[in-house]
Amino acid sequence: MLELYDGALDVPELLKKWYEEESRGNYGAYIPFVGTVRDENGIEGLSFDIYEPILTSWFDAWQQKAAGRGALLKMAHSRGDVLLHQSSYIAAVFSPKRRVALEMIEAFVEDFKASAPIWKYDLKNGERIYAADRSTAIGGSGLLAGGDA
Amino acid sequence: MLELYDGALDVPELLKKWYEEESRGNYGAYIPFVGTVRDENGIEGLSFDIYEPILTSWFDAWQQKAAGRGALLKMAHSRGDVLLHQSSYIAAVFSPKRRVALEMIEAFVEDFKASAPIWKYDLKNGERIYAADRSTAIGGSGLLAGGDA
Amino acid sequence: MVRIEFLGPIQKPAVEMEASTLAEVAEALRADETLKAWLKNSAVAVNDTLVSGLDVALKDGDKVSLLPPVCGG
Amino acid sequence: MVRIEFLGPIQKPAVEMEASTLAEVAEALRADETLKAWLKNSAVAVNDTLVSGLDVALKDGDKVSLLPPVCGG
Repeated sequence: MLELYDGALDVPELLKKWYEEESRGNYGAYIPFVGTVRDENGIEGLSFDIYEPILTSWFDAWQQKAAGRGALLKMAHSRGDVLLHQSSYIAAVFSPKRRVALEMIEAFVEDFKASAPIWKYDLKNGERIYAADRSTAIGGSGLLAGGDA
Repeated sequence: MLELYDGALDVPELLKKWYEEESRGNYGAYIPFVGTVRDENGIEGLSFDIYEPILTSWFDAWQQKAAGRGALLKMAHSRGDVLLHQSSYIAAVFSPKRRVALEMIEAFVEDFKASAPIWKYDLKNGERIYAADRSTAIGGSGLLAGGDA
Repeated sequence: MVRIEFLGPIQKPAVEMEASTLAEVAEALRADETLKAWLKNSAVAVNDTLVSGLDVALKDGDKVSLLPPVCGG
Repeated sequence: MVRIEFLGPIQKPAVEMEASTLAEVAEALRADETLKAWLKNSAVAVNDTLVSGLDVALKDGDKVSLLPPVCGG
């Protein structure tokens, strides 16, 4: 349910595959969220590092939460370089009910942004520059810095 | 941007077509909502009537609202019969920003449910039965009934 | 003449009548017992624009539509 | 020996050290000036589970990971 790919995602193919995989699941609502690299700040693209063990446990915890509401989550993300107008991220929820699906896609995507162990870099002038200003410290950060944190 | 089809929608094809149509639009987020006919209450499927002139003006008003936030909407809906596990509805938002896209898909889908001039029928034992109990009176209904409304 | 259309599940053929305001249309339709429930839960459009009051002036060729409760999706 | 891994943009090779609690690891890492900013904004996992206190006991072969600010999507 969590799929990692080197480079850009094949969005039409993944959206189709997931739709067909769940076509007999009796889900009334399917909401994918697709994230695409925008042409801004003079970048040539983005690049991603992923720490898979913690991403997997984070995703599994969300999958359990979804199951408690009768829903199902799928997610795909790119590793490495993704160029302008290519896509690096798809999250999707399947749910019997519309309301659950709408609430869950929002909560899932926001928590993903705040917690998923993925690091983003701008590709600019051939360099790979950590996107520090757009990154979010995971809850509880600073533990090792001690009292002067 | 508003597409009506006789019978079930080809979901993978529409999701792909829309993604490709906007691939150079510099939208960072694409969120489709797909509605699929659930096997429940012993139905064989659903059937839809659409009043196109008012659906079109309702959709155009939403498109303008989306444009004011830099976003774009697309929608497809079925006319006539749609069988179990087939899909009858797709709404999608494209937006530069994630937050706008998440907020807009929810508001658009909810207003669609409350206001779009589409009538749903259960297909059951070969009959076409108006889904009165799941239907919502449009705002301002009862005008012609007068004081005893 | 004004044309009255009954949309979706109302399943009634359109009718034509003389009327110079929506209030006159309302009065005429209230005489039809089979429409009683639909009048209570239907919205009304004049020439495909939803209206919220009965004091709408009508002219020859105008179209009045009754929209019963909806459920798309 | 405990292994310390620095994830993502920290760009520092893993180190191994003797330590019986996370507090001892913290003390050792604070001595490294190049890590000062990262210690302030990184979360910590022991054997791939995020932890919220320094009183975590460590044993031979344990893995401590530093996770700097994230931005997936």
